[in-house]
Amino acid sequence: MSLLDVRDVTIRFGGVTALANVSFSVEPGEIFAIVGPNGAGKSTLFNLISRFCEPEAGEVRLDGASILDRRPADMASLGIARTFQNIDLFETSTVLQNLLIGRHTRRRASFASQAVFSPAARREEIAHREAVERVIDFLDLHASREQRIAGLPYGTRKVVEVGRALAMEPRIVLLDEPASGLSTEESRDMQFWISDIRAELGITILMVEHDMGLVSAVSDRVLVLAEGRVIALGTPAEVQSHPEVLHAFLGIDREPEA
Amino acid sequence: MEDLQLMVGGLANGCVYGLIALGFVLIYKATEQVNFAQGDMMMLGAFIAIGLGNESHGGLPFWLACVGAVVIMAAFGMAMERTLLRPLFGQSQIAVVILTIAFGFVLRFIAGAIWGHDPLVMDHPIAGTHVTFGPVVLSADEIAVIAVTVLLTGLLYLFFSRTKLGIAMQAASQNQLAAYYMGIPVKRIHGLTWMLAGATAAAAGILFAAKGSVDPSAGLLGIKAFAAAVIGGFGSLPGALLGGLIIGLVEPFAARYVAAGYAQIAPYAVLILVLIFRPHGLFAQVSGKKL
Amino acid sequence: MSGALLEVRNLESYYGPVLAIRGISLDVQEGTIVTVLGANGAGKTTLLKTISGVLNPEKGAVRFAGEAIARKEPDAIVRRGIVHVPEGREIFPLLTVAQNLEMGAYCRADRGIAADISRVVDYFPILQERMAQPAGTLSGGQQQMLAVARGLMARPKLMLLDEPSLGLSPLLVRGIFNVIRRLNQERGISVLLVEQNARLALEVADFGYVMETGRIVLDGSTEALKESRDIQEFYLGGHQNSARGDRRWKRRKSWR
Amino acid sequence: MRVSFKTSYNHDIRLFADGYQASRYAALVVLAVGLPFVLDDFLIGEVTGVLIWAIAGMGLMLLTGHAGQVSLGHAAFLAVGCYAHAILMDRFGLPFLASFALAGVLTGIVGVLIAIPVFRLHGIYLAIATLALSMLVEDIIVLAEPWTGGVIGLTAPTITIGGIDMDRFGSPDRFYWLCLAVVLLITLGYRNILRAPLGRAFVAIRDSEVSAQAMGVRLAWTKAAAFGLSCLITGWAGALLGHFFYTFNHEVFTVVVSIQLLLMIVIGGIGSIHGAFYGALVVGMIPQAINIGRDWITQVIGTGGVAIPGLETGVFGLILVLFILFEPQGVHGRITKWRIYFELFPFYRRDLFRRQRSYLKTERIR
Repeated sequence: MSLLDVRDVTIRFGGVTALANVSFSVEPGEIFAIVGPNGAGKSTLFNLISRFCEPEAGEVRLDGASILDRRPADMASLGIARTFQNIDLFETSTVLQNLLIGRHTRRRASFASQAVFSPAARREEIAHREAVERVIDFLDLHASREQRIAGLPYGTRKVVEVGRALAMEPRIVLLDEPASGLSTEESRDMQFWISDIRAELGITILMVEHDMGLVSAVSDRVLVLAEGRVIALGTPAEVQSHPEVLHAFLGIDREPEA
Repeated sequence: MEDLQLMVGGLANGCVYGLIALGFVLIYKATEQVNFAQGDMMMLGAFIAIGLGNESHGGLPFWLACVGAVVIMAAFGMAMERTLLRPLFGQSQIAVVILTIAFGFVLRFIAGAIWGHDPLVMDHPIAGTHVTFGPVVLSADEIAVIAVTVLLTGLLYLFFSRTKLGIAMQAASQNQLAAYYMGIPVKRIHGLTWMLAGATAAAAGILFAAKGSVDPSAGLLGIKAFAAAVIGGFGSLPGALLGGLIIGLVEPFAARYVAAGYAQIAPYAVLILVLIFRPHGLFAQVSGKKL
Repeated sequence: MSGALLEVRNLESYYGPVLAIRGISLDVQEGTIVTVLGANGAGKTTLLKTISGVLNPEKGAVRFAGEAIARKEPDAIVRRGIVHVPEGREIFPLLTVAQNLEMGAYCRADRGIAADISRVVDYFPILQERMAQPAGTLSGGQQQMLAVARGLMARPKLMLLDEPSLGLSPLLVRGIFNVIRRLNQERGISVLLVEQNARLALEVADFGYVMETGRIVLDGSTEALKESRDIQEFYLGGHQNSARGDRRWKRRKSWR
Repeated sequence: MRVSFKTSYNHDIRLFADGYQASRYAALVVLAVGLPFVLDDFLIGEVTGVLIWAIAGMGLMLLTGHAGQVSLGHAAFLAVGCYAHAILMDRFGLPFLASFALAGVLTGIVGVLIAIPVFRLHGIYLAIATLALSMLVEDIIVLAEPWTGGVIGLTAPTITIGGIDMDRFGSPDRFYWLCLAVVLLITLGYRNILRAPLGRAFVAIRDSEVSAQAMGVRLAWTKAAAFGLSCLITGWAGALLGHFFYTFNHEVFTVVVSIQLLLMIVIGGIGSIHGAFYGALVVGMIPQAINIGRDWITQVIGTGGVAIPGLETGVFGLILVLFILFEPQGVHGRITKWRIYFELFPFYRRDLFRRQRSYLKTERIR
C-alpha cells in the first residue's frame, strides 16, 4: 500500500483552477519531487496535504485512511511535517526554541506537572533537548543554536526550518523549495542532507523544487505539474526528456543541442 | 409611526458614529495604525467650532466657524502625526494604540480646562427648524447630519479607490518597505492621512454638536464608534458607515423594546455577535496568508 | 572622481545589531550590469538596502550621478532614478496586480504609464490574466515576477535587483535574465544585481564583485572572474565530485 | 561580563542561570518579606496594592505578552474573580482559601468560555471584542443587583486562615504577606509554564499561527489555555483586590481599569514577567506622585487646594505618552540596557541597542 495517495484532486480559487484531477501516490522511503512552472499548483498541493486548503473533489489518503476530515494541527501527530516556501519560523525565538516546538506533538507532561515543573516534566524536557540536539548535530546548526531567528541569514533559516520539521520525527516531510535562494555551496549541502534524511532517518520526502540539478541528483520519481494538471510522472531522466516538460518548464522547444 | 421616528433619530445618531468610525478606518486603511483618540479629536473639533462661532465665545459667523474648526483640526491631526506618531514609525500597532489612548486622556483634560465640564450647546442657523414628511417629523439638523455623512463617505471612498494618492495610501499601509522601494513618501502620506482624519473628526464634531450638547466626556463616544468600525469590517469605509448606522439604530430600539438599561449594552452585544459569526466584520478586509 | 553612475565609498552598515557590511567600495558604470556574488549572510542585501536608503549607513558615502545620496529618505532616492527590487516578494497584497504596477510608477507624472504597463506585462505574460486579482492571491513565483515588473515601471536609471530568480522555474529564470539584458541593451538601464545563481549572473553581467562577511574580497570583469579557480570552486560548483568528502569533514562532533 | 558555560541540558532548563542570579532573587524575596518591619501601615498598604496589580499584570502579560492575544477587557475578569470570591465567602460560607482558589478557577473557566467563540479573532478585532466584553460586564454587574449589590456594591468579608486574622485593615502586615505569598506562587508557576511545552506553544501562536499549526499546535486549544490561565491569575488578583478596596461596586472595574492594565504591561516591558512588576510599580506610584506634586504646587502658589477636575487622568495620560515616545521597550528594556552597560562597562558600544529603521507590513493578511 502506498504511504500517501492523492486521487483525482481538484481545487479552485475563485475562477482559477489551481489543481485539476491530480493523482499520484508516494511509496514509503521514496524521495518524490514535484516540479513545474510558477503558478502550476505545487504549493497548493502541499497546502492540501498539510490541510491548509480544501479540495473541491478528490481524496487524499495516508496509509489508506482519508485525511480530508483532519485539521492542520492533526497532521503533525499523523507524522507529516513541512517547511514553507517563504520560511515561516518563530522570529522572536532562538533556533533551539524553534526546534523544541517541533517536539510539540511528543509532549506528555500534564498541565499541572508543567506548572509545578515536576521531576517528570524535567526529565521530559531533557529528553526533548536530546532529540533536538541530535537534529542540530545532523544539520550542523551548532553555531546558531542560541541565536534568535530574526538576525539569521537566509541560508541558515532555510536549514533551521528543515530542522524544525525533523525535530518532529515525522514519517513524511514536505519540503517547499528547500534550495531556493541558497548559494551553490549551501544548496549542495542541502542536497546531501535530503538524501541523508532518507538514508539515516528513514523519512519519506516530498519536495517542490525548481533546481533540476538537485531534483535529478536526489529524487526517485518526479511529478511535473503545469497549470494544475499532471503532465509527466517518472524518473528524473524520463521526465527530462518528455517534450511537454521541456517546453513548459525548461523552455526548450526543440531537442536540446547537446 | 413611533418606530419610524425612532429610526430617523437612530439613523442621525448612527451617522455621527459612522463619521467618527470613518476617521478610524481612514487612518487604519492608510497607515495600519489604530487611533483611539479619534473620539476625543471629534470632541475637540466640536469645542473649537463652538469656541469660534458661539456668541458667548468667538462670535464668528457659523460657516466661518465650521471652516475654521475643520482647518484647525486638520492642522492638529498633522501636528499629532508629526510629534507623536512619527517617532513610533515602524513600531508595533499596540504602541500606537496605547499612545493614542493616553493622548485621549490628555485631550479630555485640556478640553475640560479650556471649556469647562458643563455641557455646551452650539448656536447654528438651522437649530429648531423641522421638516414634516407625512407622519414623520424630521429636524433640519438630522437631515444635515445624514446628508453630510453620506457625502463624506462617498467622497472618501472615491478618493481611496480611484485616485493615485488614495491607492498609494493603501499601498503604504500594506507594506511600508515596498512602498518606500516604489518611491512613495510614506511619512508624508501618514501626515496627510492624519490631516484628513483631523478634518473628518471636526466634521463629526460639528454635526454632533448640532444635534445636542458637548462636554469633554463626549470623546468616549469614540468607543462606540470603534465598535461601529469593527462591525463594518475595520478598513472598509462603507462598512464604517453601515456599522455606525447599525449601532445608531440598535440603541433606541433596545431601549424601547427591551429595557432602558439595555440601550447602553446593546451595541456591544451586537458587536460581539457580529464578531463571533463574521470574525472580521461585515465587509471583511482580512485575507488568508500565502503559504 | 571615477565618474561612475553609482559610487559607493567605504560604506559600513548595520543589519540589526550586526555590522553586516564593513567598508565596501564599488562602482557601477553607466549602462553596465554589475553583479555582487557571495554566500548568504555576506551582507549583499544590506548593501542594496543601504544604497536605496532603507537602511542608514554607519559610515561612508554613496554618490549617484555625482550627488551624495547616503542617509536620504528612500523615496527621495527613488525619485533620483534608483529603484530597488527587493528579495522576498515585497508586494502590496490587497491591491490588484494592475494597482501594484501603477504604484511602481508613483514617481512618474508622464503619460506613458499605461503603455509601460502593457510593455512590462509583455515580459511577464502570466500577469496579464491576473491584472484584476489582488496580488496576495498570486503564487509565490508570480509575486516575484510582479515585484520585478513593478520595479520596471519606475523607468529607473539604475536598478538594484535582489535575487530576481528566487523561486522561479528554470524557464522563467531564463526569461527574467533575458529581460534584464534587454533592458540594459535597449534602454541603457544600469543594473546592480545580487544573485545566488552565480552562473547566470556572471553570464549576464559585465563586471563582478565577490563579498564575504561584509567585505569585498575579489573583483574583476566577468570574464576574469569566470576564469578564477576560487569562483569556479565556490560559486559555480566546480568541484562537485569531492564535495561529499568535504562535507563529511565539515561535520564535527558537538561538545556533548 | 559573566559568561556561564553550559555543561548539561538541565542548565538551560533550570530557573536561574547561575548562583549569582539565584542569590539576587533570594535577596529580593528576603527584602520583600522584611518590608513590614520597616514601613508604616500606609506604605505597606501601598506596596500591597502594587503586588496585587502585579498579579493582574502577570495575568494579562501571559495572554498579551506571551501568547500575543491583546485584551482590552481584563477588568471584566478582575470583576468576575472579585465578585465570585465575595459571593462564595458570604453566601456559601466557604473559608477564605477554598473560596479564593475556587474564584480563580471560576474566572479561568469564564475565560475559556469567552475564548471559544472569539478564538478566530486577531489583533485589533480581539482587542475590541474584549473591550466590548468589559463594557458589558460593567453593566451586567449593575443589572445583576440581587447578587452583586448593583450600584451600591459589596463589602469584602474578613479573611481568617487557621484562626489568624489577615484582614487588610485589621492586620495590614499579614495581608501583605498573604499577597506576597500568592505573588511568589504565581510567579513560580508562570516561569514553569514558560519553560515547558505549553509556554513554547504560546510563543509559537504569537509568532506564526500557520507554522504553529504545522508543528501540531492546536490553535483553539492553545488560545483557550492562554485565556484560561490568564483569567485564573487575573481572577485571583480580582479576589485580593476586593479585600484591598474593602467595598467595591461596578465603578472599580471600568474599562479605564482594563486600559490601565494594558498600559501597565506595556510600560513595564511587554513579553517578560519582570515587566508586569515594573509596570505595577510605575502605575501604582503615578497617582501618589501626582498628589505630592499637587500639594507642592498648592504650597508654592499658596492658594487653598487646587482642585482641577480630570487633572489626575490628564497627567497620567501625559506620562504614558512620554513613556511610549521615549522608552518604547518599557522599564524592563531600559533596565536591561543599564545592566548590560555596567556588565560590559568599558566595552559597551552604543550600537548594541541601536534602533535601525524598521518597517511594518499589513496584519490584514493572516
